[in-house]
Amino acid sequence: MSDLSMVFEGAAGQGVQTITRMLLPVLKNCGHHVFACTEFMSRIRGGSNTTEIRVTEKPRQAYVRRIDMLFALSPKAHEHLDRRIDADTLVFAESEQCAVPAKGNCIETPVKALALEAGSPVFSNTVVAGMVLGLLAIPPEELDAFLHDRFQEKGEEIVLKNIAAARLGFEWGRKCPAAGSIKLPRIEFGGSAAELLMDGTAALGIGVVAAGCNFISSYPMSPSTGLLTFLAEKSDAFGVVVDQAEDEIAAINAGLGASYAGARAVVTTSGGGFDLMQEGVSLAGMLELPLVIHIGQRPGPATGLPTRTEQGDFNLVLHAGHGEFARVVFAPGTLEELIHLAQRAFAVAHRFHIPVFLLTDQFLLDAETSMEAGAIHRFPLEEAIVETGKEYLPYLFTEDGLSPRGVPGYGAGLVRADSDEHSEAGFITEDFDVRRRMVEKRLARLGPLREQALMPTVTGLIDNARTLVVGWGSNRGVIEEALDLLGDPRVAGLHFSQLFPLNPAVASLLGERKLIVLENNPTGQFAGYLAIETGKNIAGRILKATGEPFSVEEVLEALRKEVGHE
Amino acid sequence: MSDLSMVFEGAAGQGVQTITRMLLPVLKNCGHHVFACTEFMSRIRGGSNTTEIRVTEKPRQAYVRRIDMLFALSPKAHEHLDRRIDADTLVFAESEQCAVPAKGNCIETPVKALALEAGSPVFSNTVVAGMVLGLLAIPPEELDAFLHDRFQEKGEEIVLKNIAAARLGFEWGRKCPAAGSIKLPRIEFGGSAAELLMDGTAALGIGVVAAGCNFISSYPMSPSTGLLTFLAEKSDAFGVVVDQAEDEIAAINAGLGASYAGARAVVTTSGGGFDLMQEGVSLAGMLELPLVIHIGQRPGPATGLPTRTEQGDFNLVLHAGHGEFARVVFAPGTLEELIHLAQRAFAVAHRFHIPVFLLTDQFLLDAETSMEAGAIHRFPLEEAIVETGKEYLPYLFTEDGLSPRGVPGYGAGLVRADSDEHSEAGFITEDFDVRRRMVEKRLARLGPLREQALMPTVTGLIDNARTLVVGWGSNRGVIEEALDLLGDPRVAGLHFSQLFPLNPAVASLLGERKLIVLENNPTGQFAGYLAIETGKNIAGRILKATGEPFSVEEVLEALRKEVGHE
Amino acid sequence: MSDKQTRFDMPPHTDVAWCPGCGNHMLLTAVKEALDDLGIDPRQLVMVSGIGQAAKAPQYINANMFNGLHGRALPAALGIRLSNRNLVVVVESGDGDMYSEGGNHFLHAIRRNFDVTMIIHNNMIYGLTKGQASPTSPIGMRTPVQVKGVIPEPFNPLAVAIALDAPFVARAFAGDIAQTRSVIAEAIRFKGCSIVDVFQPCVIFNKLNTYKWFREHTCSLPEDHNPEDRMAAFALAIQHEPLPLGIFYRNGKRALYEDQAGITETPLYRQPPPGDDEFEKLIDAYR
Amino acid sequence: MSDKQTRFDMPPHTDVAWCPGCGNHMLLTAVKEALDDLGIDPRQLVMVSGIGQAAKAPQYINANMFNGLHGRALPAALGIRLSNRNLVVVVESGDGDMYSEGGNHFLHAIRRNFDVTMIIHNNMIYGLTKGQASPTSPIGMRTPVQVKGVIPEPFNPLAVAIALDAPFVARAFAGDIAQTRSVIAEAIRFKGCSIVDVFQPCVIFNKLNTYKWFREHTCSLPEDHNPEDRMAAFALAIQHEPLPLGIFYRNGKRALYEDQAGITETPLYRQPPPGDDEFEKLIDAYR
Ligand SMILES: Cc1ncc(C[n+]2csc(CCOP(=O)(O)OP(=O)(O)O)c2C)c(N)n1
Ligand SMILES: Cc1ncc(C[n+]2csc(CCOP(=O)(O)OP(=O)(O)O)c2C)c(N)n1
Ligand code: SF4
Ligand code: SF4
Ligand SMILES: [Mg+2]
Ligand SMILES: [Mg+2]
Repeated sequence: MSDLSMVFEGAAGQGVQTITRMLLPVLKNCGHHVFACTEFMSRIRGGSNTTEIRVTEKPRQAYVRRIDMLFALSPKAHEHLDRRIDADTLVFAESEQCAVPAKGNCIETPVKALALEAGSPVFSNTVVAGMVLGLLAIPPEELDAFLHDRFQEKGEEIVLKNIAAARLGFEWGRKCPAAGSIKLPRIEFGGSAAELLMDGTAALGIGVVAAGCNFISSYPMSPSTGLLTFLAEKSDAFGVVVDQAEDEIAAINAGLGASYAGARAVVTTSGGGFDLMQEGVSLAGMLELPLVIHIGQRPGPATGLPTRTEQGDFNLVLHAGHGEFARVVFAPGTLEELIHLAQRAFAVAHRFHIPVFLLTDQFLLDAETSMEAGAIHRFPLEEAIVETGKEYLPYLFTEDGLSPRGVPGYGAGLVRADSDEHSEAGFITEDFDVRRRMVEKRLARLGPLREQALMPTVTGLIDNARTLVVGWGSNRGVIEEALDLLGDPRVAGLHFSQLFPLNPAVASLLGERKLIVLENNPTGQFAGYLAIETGKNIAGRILKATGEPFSVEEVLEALRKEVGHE
Repeated sequence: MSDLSMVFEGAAGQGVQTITRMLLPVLKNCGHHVFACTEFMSRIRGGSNTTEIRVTEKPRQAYVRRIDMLFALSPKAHEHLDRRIDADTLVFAESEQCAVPAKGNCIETPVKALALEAGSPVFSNTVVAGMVLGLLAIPPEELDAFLHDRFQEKGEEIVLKNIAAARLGFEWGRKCPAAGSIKLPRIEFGGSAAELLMDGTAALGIGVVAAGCNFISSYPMSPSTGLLTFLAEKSDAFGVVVDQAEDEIAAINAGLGASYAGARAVVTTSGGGFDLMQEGVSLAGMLELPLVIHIGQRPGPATGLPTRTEQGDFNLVLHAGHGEFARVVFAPGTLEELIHLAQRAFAVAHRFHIPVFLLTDQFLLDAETSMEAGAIHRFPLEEAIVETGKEYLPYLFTEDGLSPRGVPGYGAGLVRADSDEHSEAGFITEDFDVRRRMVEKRLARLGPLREQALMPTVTGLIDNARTLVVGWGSNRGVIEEALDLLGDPRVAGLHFSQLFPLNPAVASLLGERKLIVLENNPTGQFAGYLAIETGKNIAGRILKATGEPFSVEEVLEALRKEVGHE
Repeated sequence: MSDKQTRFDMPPHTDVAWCPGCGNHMLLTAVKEALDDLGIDPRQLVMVSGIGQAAKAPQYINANMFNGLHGRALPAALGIRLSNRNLVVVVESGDGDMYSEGGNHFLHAIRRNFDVTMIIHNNMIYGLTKGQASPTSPIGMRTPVQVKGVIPEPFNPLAVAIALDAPFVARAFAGDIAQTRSVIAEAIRFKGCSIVDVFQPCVIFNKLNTYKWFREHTCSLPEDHNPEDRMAAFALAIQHEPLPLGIFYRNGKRALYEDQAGITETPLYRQPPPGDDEFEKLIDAYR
Repeated sequence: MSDKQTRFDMPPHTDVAWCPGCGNHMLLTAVKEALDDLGIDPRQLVMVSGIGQAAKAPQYINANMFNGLHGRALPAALGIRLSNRNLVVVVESGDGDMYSEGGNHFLHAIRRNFDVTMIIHNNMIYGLTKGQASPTSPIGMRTPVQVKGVIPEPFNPLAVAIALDAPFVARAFAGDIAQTRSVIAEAIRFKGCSIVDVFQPCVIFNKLNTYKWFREHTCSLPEDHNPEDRMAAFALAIQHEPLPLGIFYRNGKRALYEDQAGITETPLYRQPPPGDDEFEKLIDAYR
């Protein structure tokens, strides 16, 4: 087996995430590539949530529909996962806890009994983790350190009981007749590729901290709150000012006030909260203030499906805020890209004095993956603040439209920022000529922004390809894997992690190839934009809007259809 | 002379609008076509504002840069109007009040002296109106009725003094040596074309009232406040509930609450206020509630130029609100279209249960024009509310995606509206399949909306034309007039008053002609959209972003350049 | 939880997404019973809410529902009432929803004094988004965002409402269903803007303000409290320890917005559009 | 208007867009003189405002300026203060700006208690948009939108501020430059969130609340008023006739947000980014 998919199902509050939290480091430390993704309901208790863990031969960052091993821990498991269970799925479930699914290869699994044997039903998750280790023939000692760390607060007794629970699970797993049929993938040479393990939110947070971010004001909103929490946790260590705003309008205006005063500011939100920030985006454009805006996308309209995933906010950010001014939109596709593009977002925002968007989504933010430490880079910070002179003009006309950036209290000058159309000094004006020049000033930077725009990443051999599968944001992993499985040299992939502006070289890269755009929204927003910008025809769109991520299987199937492999 | 252009300049608060208010009905009643437009600063007193009155042989709805007669009443006139004064301009000014412009044909004009002669400087505006009548050889009695109506509140004495002031002005004008050089345009046969006289805001208001609108909640914002004021004034006569909201967010949510309860609701705002409404737009999409949203455009970003004009909000409304759902965007080009499209906006919103946008701008809303009463139509109202049965499902799946619309309190059923993804009954759901179908339901109506979309209006003979000048919204008048003056049969005009969705027949109407798009924004927003939707290439863009309307002269010049007449 | 059946009950087996033990369950019971006590017809009732755990309440009540945007229940309620004043409009939402995202509407709804009852599930926490501070969270409370503890002064909805001369201001504790039910019934009966802030334990995220804590830190209003005495009401509203429960303030003198604004009994959906003659008259003004 | 020269004066011939006779001119004088009295360095002062006639005030003061969005002065001021606590931050804006569009921020700025002075030009009208009702317009006032007269209860900023335990709450009348200047100086000197609501006649759109009206309907606070007495302050704040002027309430006990949030003296623009070693440590946690 080159690819093992395990799914852990449970009600909200049952803590099945602890199982994955136990298993992922163990698997990673054994030298495996691991990837996990999560889907959950908008409730705190009850319902049916799952986490999928993939152990793979090659690094993968995608969701598969197929389940090799399912631990079904809630009564709703069957109903929720029916579509994903097939005859090959090993279903571990306890008939007492959970209606055993009709399909699949069911194995009666005494989770509760063993937990009780260890002392209490609260040990259930640890029992399951032990079972998995037993089934996969991984030494149970690998778990001990984790159990120590996690439970030491609660006292030595609890730690020991957890260790005992894990051992009970392990023994059961080891002896389970199914054990023989589950094989872990081969470990890559050296077995140390996977040094780091983190989730998308942490990757984003690391990038933001690396960028020297020192201010966040935001209002909680799934799935974007993680960045606020991350920075709050790191606030002392990294000197980040953290303010929970009363609403999103306050958040972005506080961010802009901070930016005006010289902070490196970020705000985080999701589509609905971002709607409320749009006037602030327009203000950033007018005042020429750097600001990084993170949008964790989720399915709309309105409240929609608050805990699920979609890529529906591209058009929204592209045109957010009334009036015209320059902006940049990034959409990282992997956790590495999250770290890198968060840094780039700050660099671009501060070099060009503009709002810069980071588009992620629930799938990417909650995805957990192992990665090479060497693949993570820190980019040097550019400092762009000048000491003002007595005659400082915050909106000085210059050739490239960028005026030296002063901040209040630093230098002999005064810094005036005015949301009305303004003179070079920052005062309100109604002079038509100044107006015209200011409009041009605010747009002129799109020239260099285009030239410096990131090119898309190619998967496969583009020179031979007659078809290009185009994706953006969180779909990088699923496209790469599907193309790998498709193994058709006539088809290559192209992943955009910068969506706006596009590099002028993109058009020639696309050439005359057939373009298939894949995105997780109902109309193909980026496809439409790519067509205008490059003048190319989009031959096909692979779209989705159910709230679920694309699975490798469905993409493969869709590609087969598109390229006629059926 | 087939076209006379008079400009009245004065400081804010000086009341020069009274002059146009006196003259326009007089001119109209003489059988002339009149058009007036206004530009003013964002202040209540001081500065330099102007109104232009055009008396034209043919009906015209456009601004001309040329000034035949200028009454310069404030000290800032020269500075403000320098660009528009040429050797042919007759400048009427009083050296005591106003620095006499260097250029132009200056005529010392004793406004203050005559006003004092009539009793007080407050009669200045009446004196000027009288002067104009004298210069144009229109009997001064034509003014008397107006002066009666306007001043009767203040007593008979004031009325008589105003009449006297008008006579003094008239006498001066009649005797003025310049009088001979000013000729009024020929009056069309019958002389009664111009039955009505109103401004854009009134036209919009009339359309909204005609549409059966009975609810408005809005927050003041130039240039959109006029609709709120219009409906407030008519609230008793037409049973319109009027609520001044605490902010724009409240306004749109109140509008949606009202719509849910069965009202025919409108909200009015401008770009910045609309930014704040976007989450509400998304809610309208999700709840499938009809709502008409009027946006009086003004130059952004941020506060921008609050009292000036621009067409910068097309992209904004096209993508407003997170998530995807159907919408319609209208942009009336004349006062007649304002009346008709306001009605159509309500009809479409209520037929399809969607938000519908009416895009206007300061230029159009403040423009005043004479028009034929016969050209104004009232469209019948469709009623779409059903009495609910016991098993009423507000989001019932149907073939065309439209569910019968019930309202609370009417029928045996319950009406549940949920901003979360919901079941047919309106309850929160996370069922992926229901989600998919609901997304499709909300978008399906775009099919019929496209089929029913208004086709653009053609100016000239399109069959012979090799070039098409495309415009939208308030630029209809200026394009029509410029094409008329250009008089080139190879060039025709196309005016879109429905911007989204486009009728599928538009592409073939465009054919292979060279397309020049004219719009008052810095990047050509509609041009970009037209290109994607029709797959056509846009050969040229005539753009502007100074805060001023396009003038006939500059459009003519630009067209000459584009079609090689230079 | 009481087992009384009400006409506002949902079918059995309705999936309620709240956690077991949450104060919301009791508050829901109190609301349904209060509505039942008043003999309201479910078809004439609109339950309006924003987004949050509390805001799900209308999903579990057999009535019309407008479950709108986070923080925006009140403007929607206003639009509904002004369009049809025969409807009973009850807003039920959370402390974050009503006092943070919706703070501005809270002020201006009270200023208007239209007939609405606000029931605020005050659990002093953001439940649905997993435990950040709400405007009513106590100073010092630690959360994943407030890592050093909450800093701002808790929002005092009663004091602010009394400062705005809200005509009906009350507080209840969800743990006491009977009293909550009677306060809510009074509030709904009251013609005008009535506010009932209800202490509601969140058993998952708020480990400070538990059932026990509320029992220990609340008391009844003094027996002799005169709810028409605004100063006394204010003094009790700013009292910290213990926190009184009951009807703090009543002002029967404020005019009803609907009456002042000339809202008639005819719902807007029944209002005939202007006739052609009326339309002609409108146009005539521009001749 | 006084002719005192201050270091906050703009060059002569600066075009001031306010109407002749407007109360804004006097208030501007009072503000500049108060700033001058305090010996503040214009380069260390940021004047923050929203949009409106009042909100133009910073355009006429020789200092740094953040003239942001309508209603959003306070969050911007917060961002500025938290990024550089050496700056003196003064918010100057209108009654519509601060109490209507910005009402939510008014509540939550007070809750935080960061060091900011709010000067609200309360002309009881929307000036810049030509005369619609503001939240403080008196009941019954007719405007082009409020054709039947204003219905809602006027917003009482002082009572609400005191209900929120705002630590410095005052009212002044622009017609009295000397007193306004001294109250504003006190407010700026106060470390924390201070609110000065200033009655400001709009000579164009508000024909009710004229200079004369304000003179006839205001009085000084009672000599013996103790501003630390919250109940007394509240009683005076809800007093209608006459309307007292002066410092209603002071609460020196509230902690400063900046201190609680650990904001250091080093402005954020000077703060070095994390070193490579710190960055390594951050990553290490994920090994
Ligand atoms: C505009 C917007 N911002 C943020 C959110 C995310 N959100 C949903 S509920 C909620 C807060 C819930 O707190 P509360 O109102 O106290 O309700 P509770 O869950 O505690 O009952 C937030 C911030 C949202 N849905 N919409
Ligand atoms: C989001 C937004 N909504 C509305 C406006 C329009 N607007 C500008 S100033 C103003 C009100 C001004 O009133 P106030 O704050 O009292 O100031 P004043 O002019 O009376 O001094 C309004 C509604 C705006 N600029 N932005
Ligand atoms: S999270 Fe808290 S408020 Fe929400 S349902 Fe659970 S206990 Fe109740
Ligand atoms: S409109 Fe009123 S507030 Fe504005 S400047 Fe004129 S007098 Fe002052
Ligand atoms: Mg809460
Ligand atoms: Mg005001």
